[in-house]
Parts: sequence; C-alpha cells; structure tokens
Amino acid sequence: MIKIEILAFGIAKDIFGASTLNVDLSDDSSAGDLKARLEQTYPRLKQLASYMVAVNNEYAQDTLPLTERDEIAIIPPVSGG
Amino acid sequence: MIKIEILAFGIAKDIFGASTLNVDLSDDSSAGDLKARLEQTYPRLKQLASYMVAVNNEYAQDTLPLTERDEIAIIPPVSGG
Amino acid sequence: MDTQVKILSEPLDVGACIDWVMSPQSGGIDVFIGTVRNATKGRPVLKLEFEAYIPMAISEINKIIQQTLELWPVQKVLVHHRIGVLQVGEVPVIIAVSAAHRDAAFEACRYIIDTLKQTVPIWKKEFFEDGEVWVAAHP
Amino acid sequence: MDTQVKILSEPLDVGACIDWVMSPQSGGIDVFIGTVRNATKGRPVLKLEFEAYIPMAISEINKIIQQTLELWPVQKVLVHHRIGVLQVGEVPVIIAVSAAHRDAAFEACRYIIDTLKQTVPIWKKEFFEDGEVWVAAHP
Repeated sequence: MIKIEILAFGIAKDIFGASTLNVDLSDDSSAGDLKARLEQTYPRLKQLASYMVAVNNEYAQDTLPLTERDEIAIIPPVSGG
Repeated sequence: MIKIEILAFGIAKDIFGASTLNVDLSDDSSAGDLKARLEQTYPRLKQLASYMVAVNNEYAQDTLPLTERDEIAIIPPVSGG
Repeated sequence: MDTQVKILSEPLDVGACIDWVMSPQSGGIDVFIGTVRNATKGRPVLKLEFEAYIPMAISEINKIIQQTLELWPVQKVLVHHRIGVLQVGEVPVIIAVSAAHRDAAFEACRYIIDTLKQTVPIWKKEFFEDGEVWVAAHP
Repeated sequence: MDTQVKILSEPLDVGACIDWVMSPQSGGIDVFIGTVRNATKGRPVLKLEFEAYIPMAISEINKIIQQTLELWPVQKVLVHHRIGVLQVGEVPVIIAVSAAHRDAAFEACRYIIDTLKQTVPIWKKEFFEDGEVWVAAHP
C-alpha cells in the first residue's frame, strides 16, 4: 500500500472540502487508478468539463505509476489570464 | 495661370532644397500636370520608389484639378512607425 | 537573462514590465494586458479571485516561452500573472515581448496568452451579486 | 471620446497611454510600442529623425482608426507618434487598443501599425556613422 498526499486547486478544493487530501492506494497504482478512486468518493469530479492529474509539476498520463515521493495535484479546467 | 504653393516633406524637401515651393501652372492644371512639371525641374523625383500629391490633406488622383486655394503637398514614400 | 516569469500577489507594474523587455536590438514590443471586466455575458462581475499552483504554473509558462523562442525570433519575453482578489479594472496578467521586427512580437505575444489560458494551472473565480463560479470548471 | 491621436515632439508616455485605454468594459489591452533599433541590416544606427505632415498625418490615422472600429469590436484606441530626433531605445510610436475580448485588441492593434506604416505621411531618416538616409525613399 502507498500513502499519497494530493494537492487540490480551484473547484477541486471545493469538491474535496480541503486543499490537501491523504489517500491510501494499493502498490503499483497509476494516475488513472487515483482518478477512479477519487471519482468514487467525490462523484462531482465527473461533472467537471475535464480534470488532470499532475505529478511532480507535469501533466500525467493515466498510465503513469505513482510513488509516495511524488508531488501529486488535481488540476481542474484552468482559467488563468 | 494659377500660382500654387507646395509643401515638401522628407526626401522631397532635400530634392527641392526647400520646404515650400511656389509654382506657376496654367489654368485647369491637375495633380498629374504638377508632377510632370516638377519632374522636369527636379528629375531626382523620378528616382523615388513612388511619390504622391496630397490636396487638402487627402491623397489626390492625377486627374484632380488644382486651385490656388488648395493646400498642396508632395508626399514621398512614407516610413513612420 | 532574456525571459522573466513571475506569479505575484501584489499589483502588477506595467511600466516596469515594458522597461524590462526593451533593448537596443529591439524594434518593436507587443504587450498584452489582461484587465478585469465588469461583466461576463451581461452579468455584472463584482470581483475576481485567482489561484495558482505556483511551481507548476511557472514551469508551464516557461515551457510556453521555450516553444515561443523556437517559433519566432524574439528577444525578451516577460510573463507576470497576479493571484488573489482583483477588483474590476485591475490587471491579472501582463505579457510583453520584444523583437527586432514587429510581426514576431505580435505573434509570439498572442501565442503565449492563448496557450497560457489553455495549459497553465491558474484558476479564476468570478464573484457575482448572487453567487460565485470557478470559470470553465463545468461544460 | 473613445479615440485619441497625437503627434508629439516630447517623449511619449507609455503608462499614460495604457491608462487612457483602460476601461471597466475591457477584458484585454494590446499595446504596440515601436523602439529605435541600434542597427538596420547590420549597419549601426546612431539616431533617427521623424518628420510628419501633421494635419494630414492626424487625418490619415483617424481614417485607419475608423476602419478599425468598423472591422473589430474594440473600445478605446490610442495612437501617439513622436517626431524630431530620437536616440536608440526611444519610442517613436505607441498604439494601444482595449476590447472586451483579446482577439479584437490584437488584430486591431496590428492592423493599425501595419496600415500606419503604409499610408500616414510621416518620414524617418536614419543616421549612420557615414551618412544618412530617408527610409524607403528609393527602390
């Protein structure tokens, strides 16, 4: 099992009711597995126009494996500028 | 005969050696007639990339008749900005 | 150093940004200044709040600037983005680009703001009289 | 009054120009700032001199702005052009355009500078170490 901390921004912070979230995932979990787990607990995520997982400040593919040392963030649709 | 005063700018001022020029033209002369007359006296005008006559702050067609009351200017290729 | 990227909580300084990109080699500077509009689709906006995932936002802006430097012969590129609460008329973003020739400055500046709005992790919340909305969050 | 055109002998004030085009209705401002480059085709430029046929230049700039207002939904448009002797790094022209949406601001600003360079009776003389040239005068 791996323990990961997730940073939340924008509407994701509202959906989680928190700016960080600690989640336990089984070993060899990927970014896609994290999304599936979060969507189970927070179904409002599925109503977003889209959202991405960022790992170590880079947008991650769903297949990217996660480790406890990664900085992981949930990135809802951006709207800067 | 009409007496017109011509304003000169940019390289036209250098070609005429003056910033204004008084020219006598026959009655019913047009902007094109003025250009022909000036090119006779100042053949360097013909070496310009192009040049226009402006009458009362508007670019003039060669056919435009000139009067003594007009404000007439020689406009060599512009290069502002 | 020919690029400068900052995410700031204080008001942005347009004059300082423009001074920074000027250089004796440049013939033209294009500057885009975002401003907080008083309405969205006819609905009055009271204020905006911007939030950023700062390290990733800086990294993504730097990626955009690197792409820009590959695509156009520009000289200096500056991107400043503000975060926090902004009132109507205030400036959330300044993008300034200098180049020897103006076409490159215009095209690079527009590319940067267009791409920034698509990829950089910064979020804007609009406050209306009767509620607040994270912009673009929902379809 | 939503447009401002000036031909000035004093240094242009970029900050004042930008402040002038800002408005609560605008979401974006595009600003083009011309600057005197230190070289033309590799030949060092010492200084520039700009001359204008002022009343006609103002009239032609106003025509361009009227075309712009018909072509794009822009809010405020400012064009300031300097005349006289300018040193390297100084600013001969500022064009600032505000609009509700940035595309209009970018396109209008670029149209104005491109057209100004083609039609407005202003002339630039470049001073080199070994001579001076009226720009664009000869083929």
